[in-house]
Amino acid sequence: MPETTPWALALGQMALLVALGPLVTGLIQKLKARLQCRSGAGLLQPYSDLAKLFRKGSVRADTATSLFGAVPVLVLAATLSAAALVPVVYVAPQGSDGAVVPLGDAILLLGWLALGRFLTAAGALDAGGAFGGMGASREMTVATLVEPVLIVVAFSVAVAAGTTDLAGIVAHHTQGRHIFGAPDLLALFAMLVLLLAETGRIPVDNPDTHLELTMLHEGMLLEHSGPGLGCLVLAHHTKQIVVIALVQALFLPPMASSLSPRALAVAFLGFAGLTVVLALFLALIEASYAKLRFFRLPQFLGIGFVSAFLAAALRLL
Amino acid sequence: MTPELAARLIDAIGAFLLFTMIHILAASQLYRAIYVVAAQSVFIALAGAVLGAATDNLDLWIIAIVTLLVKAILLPWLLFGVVRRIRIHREIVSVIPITVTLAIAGVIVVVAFHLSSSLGSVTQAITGNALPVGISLTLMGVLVMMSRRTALVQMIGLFASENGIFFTAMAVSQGMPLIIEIGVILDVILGALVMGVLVLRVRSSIDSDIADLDRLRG
Amino acid sequence: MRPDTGSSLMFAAYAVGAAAPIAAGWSTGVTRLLGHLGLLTGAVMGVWVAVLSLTQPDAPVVASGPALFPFAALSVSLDGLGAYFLLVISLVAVAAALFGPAYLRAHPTRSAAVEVAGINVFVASMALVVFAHDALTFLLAWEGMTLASYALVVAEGGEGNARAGLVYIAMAHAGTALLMGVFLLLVGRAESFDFYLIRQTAATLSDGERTLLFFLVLGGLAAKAGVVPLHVWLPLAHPAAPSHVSALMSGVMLKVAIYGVLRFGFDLLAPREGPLPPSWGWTVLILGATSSVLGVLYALQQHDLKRLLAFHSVENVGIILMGAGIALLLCRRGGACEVVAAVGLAAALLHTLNHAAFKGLLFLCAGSIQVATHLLNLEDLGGLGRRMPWTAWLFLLGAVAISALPPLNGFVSEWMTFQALVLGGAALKGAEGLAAIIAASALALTGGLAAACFVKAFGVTFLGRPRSSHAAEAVEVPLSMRAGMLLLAAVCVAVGVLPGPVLSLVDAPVRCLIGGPGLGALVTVRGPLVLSALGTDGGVTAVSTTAAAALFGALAVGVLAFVAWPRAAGRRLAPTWTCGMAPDSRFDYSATAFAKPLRFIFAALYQPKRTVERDTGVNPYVVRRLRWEGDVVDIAETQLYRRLLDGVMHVASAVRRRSTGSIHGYIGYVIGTLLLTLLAFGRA
Amino acid sequence: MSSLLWILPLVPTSFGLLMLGVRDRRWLNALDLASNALVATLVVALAQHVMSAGPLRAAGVFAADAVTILFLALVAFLGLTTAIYTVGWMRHKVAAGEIPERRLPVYFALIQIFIATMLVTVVADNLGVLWIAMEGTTITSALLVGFARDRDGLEAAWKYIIVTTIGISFGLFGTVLIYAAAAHAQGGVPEGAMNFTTIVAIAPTLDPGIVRIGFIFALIGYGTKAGLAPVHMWLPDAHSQAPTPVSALLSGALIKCALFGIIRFHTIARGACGPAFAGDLLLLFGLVSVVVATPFILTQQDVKRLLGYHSVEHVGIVAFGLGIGGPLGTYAALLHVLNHGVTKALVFFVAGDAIGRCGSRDMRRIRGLLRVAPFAGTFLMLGAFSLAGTPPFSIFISELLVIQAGLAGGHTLAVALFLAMVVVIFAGLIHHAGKMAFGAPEPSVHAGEEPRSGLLAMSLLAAVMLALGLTVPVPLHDVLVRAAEVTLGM
Repeated sequence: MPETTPWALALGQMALLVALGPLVTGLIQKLKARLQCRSGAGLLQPYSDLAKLFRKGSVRADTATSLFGAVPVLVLAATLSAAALVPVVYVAPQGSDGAVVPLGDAILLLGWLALGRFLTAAGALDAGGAFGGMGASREMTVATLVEPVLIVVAFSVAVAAGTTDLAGIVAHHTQGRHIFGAPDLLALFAMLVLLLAETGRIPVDNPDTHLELTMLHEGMLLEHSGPGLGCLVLAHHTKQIVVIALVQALFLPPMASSLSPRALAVAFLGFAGLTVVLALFLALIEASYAKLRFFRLPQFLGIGFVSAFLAAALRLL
Repeated sequence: MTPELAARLIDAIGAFLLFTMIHILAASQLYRAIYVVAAQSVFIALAGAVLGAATDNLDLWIIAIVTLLVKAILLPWLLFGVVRRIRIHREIVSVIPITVTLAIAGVIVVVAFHLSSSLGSVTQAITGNALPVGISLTLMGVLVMMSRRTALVQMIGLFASENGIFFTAMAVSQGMPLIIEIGVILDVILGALVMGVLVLRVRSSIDSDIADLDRLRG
Repeated sequence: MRPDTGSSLMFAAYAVGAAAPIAAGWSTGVTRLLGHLGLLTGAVMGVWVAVLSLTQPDAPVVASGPALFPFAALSVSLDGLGAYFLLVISLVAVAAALFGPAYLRAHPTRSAAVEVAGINVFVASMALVVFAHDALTFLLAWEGMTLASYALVVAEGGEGNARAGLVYIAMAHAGTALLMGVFLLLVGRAESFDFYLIRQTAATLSDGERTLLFFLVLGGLAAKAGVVPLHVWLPLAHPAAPSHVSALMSGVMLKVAIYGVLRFGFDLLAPREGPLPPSWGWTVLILGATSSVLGVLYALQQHDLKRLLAFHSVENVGIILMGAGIALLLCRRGGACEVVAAVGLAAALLHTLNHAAFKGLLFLCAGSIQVATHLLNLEDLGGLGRRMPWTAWLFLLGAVAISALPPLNGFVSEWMTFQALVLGGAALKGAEGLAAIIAASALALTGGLAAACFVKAFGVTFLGRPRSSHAAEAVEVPLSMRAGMLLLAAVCVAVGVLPGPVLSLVDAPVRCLIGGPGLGALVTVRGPLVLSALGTDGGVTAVSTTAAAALFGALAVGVLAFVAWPRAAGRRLAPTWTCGMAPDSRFDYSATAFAKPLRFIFAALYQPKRTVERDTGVNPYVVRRLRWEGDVVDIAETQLYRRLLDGVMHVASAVRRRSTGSIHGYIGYVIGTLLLTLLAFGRA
Repeated sequence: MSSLLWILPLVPTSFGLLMLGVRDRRWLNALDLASNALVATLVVALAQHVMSAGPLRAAGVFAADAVTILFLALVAFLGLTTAIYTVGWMRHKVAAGEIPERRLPVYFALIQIFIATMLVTVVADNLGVLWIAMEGTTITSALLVGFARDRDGLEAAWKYIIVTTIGISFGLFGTVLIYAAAAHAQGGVPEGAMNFTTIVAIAPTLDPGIVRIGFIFALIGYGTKAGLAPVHMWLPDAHSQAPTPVSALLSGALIKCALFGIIRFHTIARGACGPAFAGDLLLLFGLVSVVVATPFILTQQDVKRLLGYHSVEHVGIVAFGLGIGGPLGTYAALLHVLNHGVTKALVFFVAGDAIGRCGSRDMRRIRGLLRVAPFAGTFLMLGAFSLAGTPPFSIFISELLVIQAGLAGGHTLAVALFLAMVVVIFAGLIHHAGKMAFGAPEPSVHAGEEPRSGLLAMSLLAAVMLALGLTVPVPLHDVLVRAAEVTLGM
């Protein structure tokens, strides 16, 4: 395999993530069901849901503007662009000038996710109901508390690696110059707290419920239907696996050293294994905790901020 | 008339003027205050005459006579005219108690002498301690204006203060050039006339003393 | 065409515009047209001159004006920094000139003459400030700028505007007094008003003196830039002016103050060699961080669209100052710090241009809403998206840009500011590094809050059901107004997708201020595609916004094709489900409700007060009418200004009460003064 | 040419006496304009002569050097503009019955004599003549201040005449002391000892002790007349009760003549006791005036009293400039005399109009001037901004120079306090002016037409104000430089 252009690499890894997205959700639902001593839906249930949604017709609110139709498309596009940035299995070796198209910057990735969230919230307000407004308002509030923590975590790692480019960070890890010390542990802990918030899992938001007052992310999708809803759900799954991949990239990236199929397979297995571990973590939290009251969230996310702050402090002092 | 004799005479007149000024400060009757001012003017005319004799230059004699005519006779006549026309009661009401006024007068004299003691070299040229006397006379005249309520007494205080300046001019530099001296006296008369007109106008329209009006403030 | 002939043409055009009312014989229509035509040509000339002198730095504009005053020759010159800010000023002025006539026809102020003359003089004096090469021109232009904008703020008459105008001009004048004091101290030393000589004498100042002067100047400039403790006038003055003037004031006038900070910080007061005193960088950084966070927090709770945008100007000025602060901190320290300083300064300059573009765009949108509905309170608007599609999409574009979301220009400058803060933190190490990271988290918090605020502003205004009859009958604004908005929107997209060319423009001011290789060698701009900054120890931090945007576009088209493919089941329109009740505008989430969670979380800062009146009638459980009234307190205003004002007025009235009207008092003062002076000064 | 100095004061006096016989208002206005126009042409001729052929002396009584030219120009210009303004103003007052026809001749005569005495003050070389003329101004202006014959007018007139006469008598005492010092220095034969030019020539030989006390008396004396704090208290009363043209002349011209007296004694004191003594005193009084004026300006309700206190502040600025001294400081102070005179007259005219229109002096009831009288409103805002010292108006330039001189002279603390006070006063003034100009007028206020003559006077003043703000023309610059040299006794 000659020098593959970075575009192919990015798109390939994006396709991989999109494909695995719904599977991870199915896995988490299955694990949660097992923990609650029930059999739960099949692993592939999310795929069939998506297929059903993409076939169905759609109902649009009479007050909605043309934005309502555009939101699902833009949100999915944004999330897919974010997916293209995360190195999953292979990273082109650093410093090779050639036709390196630097795509994978952490801040850009967070930017795309923020754009997705912005447009979903705007779309929710478009339908003109109380639930969309409440969902949008609460989602943006949580986002406001999450973003600074994400930045501090990313930067505490970036300061060690000397660059915020994900490929650079991964190369820093794989070339062994990085010893997994205390700052990384604290940063990882903060990242796990953020993982719960970003993917809308139990302590922050309840993904399975349709009870208006408790749902954040779901509240925004209420008015969408048919292919539009399908796009948004797919975007949610992709975002979940993108954040999981980000966690791995920042702390213990299972990267392949060369493009040979064998190395790629080994890397993929590493990625799959870590993903299962994280899924188990999420399922455990979901099964054992109840949803926090909305105004208790600042304290919960405060824990994340303090540990991220300590990570940065240990790194620098 | 030898210069030393003239100097001693001027000092005596200065002391007398100080005495009359304190008398005005403590005066409680309006008529008596006017008589005292007239007396002051007479003494200043006398000082002029003495200086004229000592340096025998004609201007000083003319000034003495003009002062006598205007300040000793014309001004008191004008003041009496105003007093009769505006029927104010005779005795003088004071804004700040007389003891305080006298204390301030004392302070003024002390400051005047303290100041002129620093002049050292120049005092011999100026006859005796005419300068401190002049300063205290002027300031005490203004003190009269500050401490008495009725407008008329303020006019009296003003004339007393101007007497003090005239005395200083005489004592310090044998009087100012003639035209200036005449011009100053002319201005004093005009000032007195205008003040008189103002006092009469207020008395006729609002029937309260002009010096009591204090609505304009802040 | 050489830049100096261009610039004289520019000022001539503004003069023609300003003189329009006289020439047009007071007929409103002609005055407006001629005036705005003058403004337009002037602004276009300004852009041309700026680009020209930025791209060919070897043809600097140097001219000395007529010797108006025997003691000071007025001299003018345009270096890299000046040219860049001239570009920013002229760009927004072009948009304002396009937007102006139609807006004023629909929303007239009291006299057309004041509108036209005012805006021309305003833009001309701002341009003159960046041209000034001596203290007197700088001060004259600076105060002229304030006066012209005051005239425009109070042009619409009415009590509210007069008070806003007063607060604005009083604080602006206090700032100018500080500036004048420092300038004249330097002029006193240099015995000449010329910047060149001032630069020489400033170089010989001791560090303590230099820092004192810098803090005095910073105080004066911060008052004009709307930095937090001194920002009180900004939300009062900007909304009071006509919208296209607010765009100029918010987008551009604050930047002239930033120009002042850069000119003094890097150029006039800088020592001949060796690093700048660290206290400068830290103060500017901390001021920037607090301004950005507090600015956006207060913006969140505003429900008047223009006040909201005004508070956002405070936030964005804060972001610019953060970039400038890091640059001040690290410049002239050699090695890695040099790289980071260049990136930080470039970030500040780029954000100046970006903010001018998207803030101008948002204010123009607010202007068109004002024209269409004569309303600006978010609680009365709603559902304008269907009735004013152009304005809606343009406002959305502006909102995405201001929230620093890719692929637009806000993201590019915020990304560079993040780079500067992180790499600066890495280079500084220790507690200082940590402080830089904290500043970065403050920037992120600001970004998050800005996104929340603009979802609220956009959603409540344009989406859902109209909340008032005016909003229901709104009609799209004429094309000329939209042209102004489209121009600025185009700038936002262009800078967002193709930052290369603009960064080459930013290179001239960076090299003019920091010297050294400038931006070229550091930010490898390979054609329009790639934008990257060298990491501190070799790692390449690169992001290609162009590539990202291209990918995003391609994916969007793909997904659109997939979704829009005609399905068998087709599409249906139906009213929103509101649990069975007849849906009307009261169901929609109002702006106050949207901001409620954040008001709850940041209650310590807001100290919210609310009063609720329940009209229950007979049955206490059936609420017939509910009246809610809430208010958020701007701490800076209440604690700082209210107290200061009341103190001064209290002392003043105490002194005034003491003066008696009696003549005896007057005479007493005369004697007392005489005696005291004699005692004090009488003896040798 | 030296006879010109004699003719100059005689013209207005003779016109004044002539006016006593004239009954018709229009004729009186015509004579008033003619007299002032003549005085203006004479001043221009005198100026050309002095600038080309150096100072002019006439019979030991009068003399004209560069400083005189400056003040003459100001008095003549203000006299002319006031005459123009009086045409419209008097027509309005007579129509409204506030001034009976029969008292017009007295009014116009008094105005002419008032201007004559001011001209003599400025042209006087002999300090005695200076004093006599100054006393003359006090007497004539006292009658003018009390012209309205209402209770407040008379109270203001009484306070004015008493306090200023006390001040002037101290001035006389100072003159006497300096004359004595001069006489002794010349060995007892005082032939020209009263003349300023001779005294300045022999200044270094004078005994510093006497001159020091004499200067203090003269400074407090003429300072009371000029309105330096803390002896300024009569000024707001007198300027607020006087008829508008008289207020303009008082604030614009008379205060400046008193400052002229202070400048004369300042030059003598510099010669005799060195620059430090006189400079520090003036600096102190200047600063005190600015500081004392601030609270009164902030909490003022009466528009004319506000302008009165503002005059106190600006006199303080001139004294501050003189106190800083040096060529630049003196240049700035003299320029400020000109600038303030012009601007203050303009604002008084506008205030007069506003009071006439809104029927009350209280600023809370004067509102919506821009709507009721657009021209007057614009002039009010222009004047207010100019008074507050913003470019492109003239006062900004002179304040800038004062500050520059102050900082160059090392008085940084004094300048800092000065700047702070100027900014506070700026806010106060714009607040008052803004409230008057904007907002809705009271229902009773009618939007009557604005008298053309008033607008002509105001636009003349505004034009000069703006012109001096943008540039200092070369001829004026030469006069100022030479005047500064004369003041510094170089």
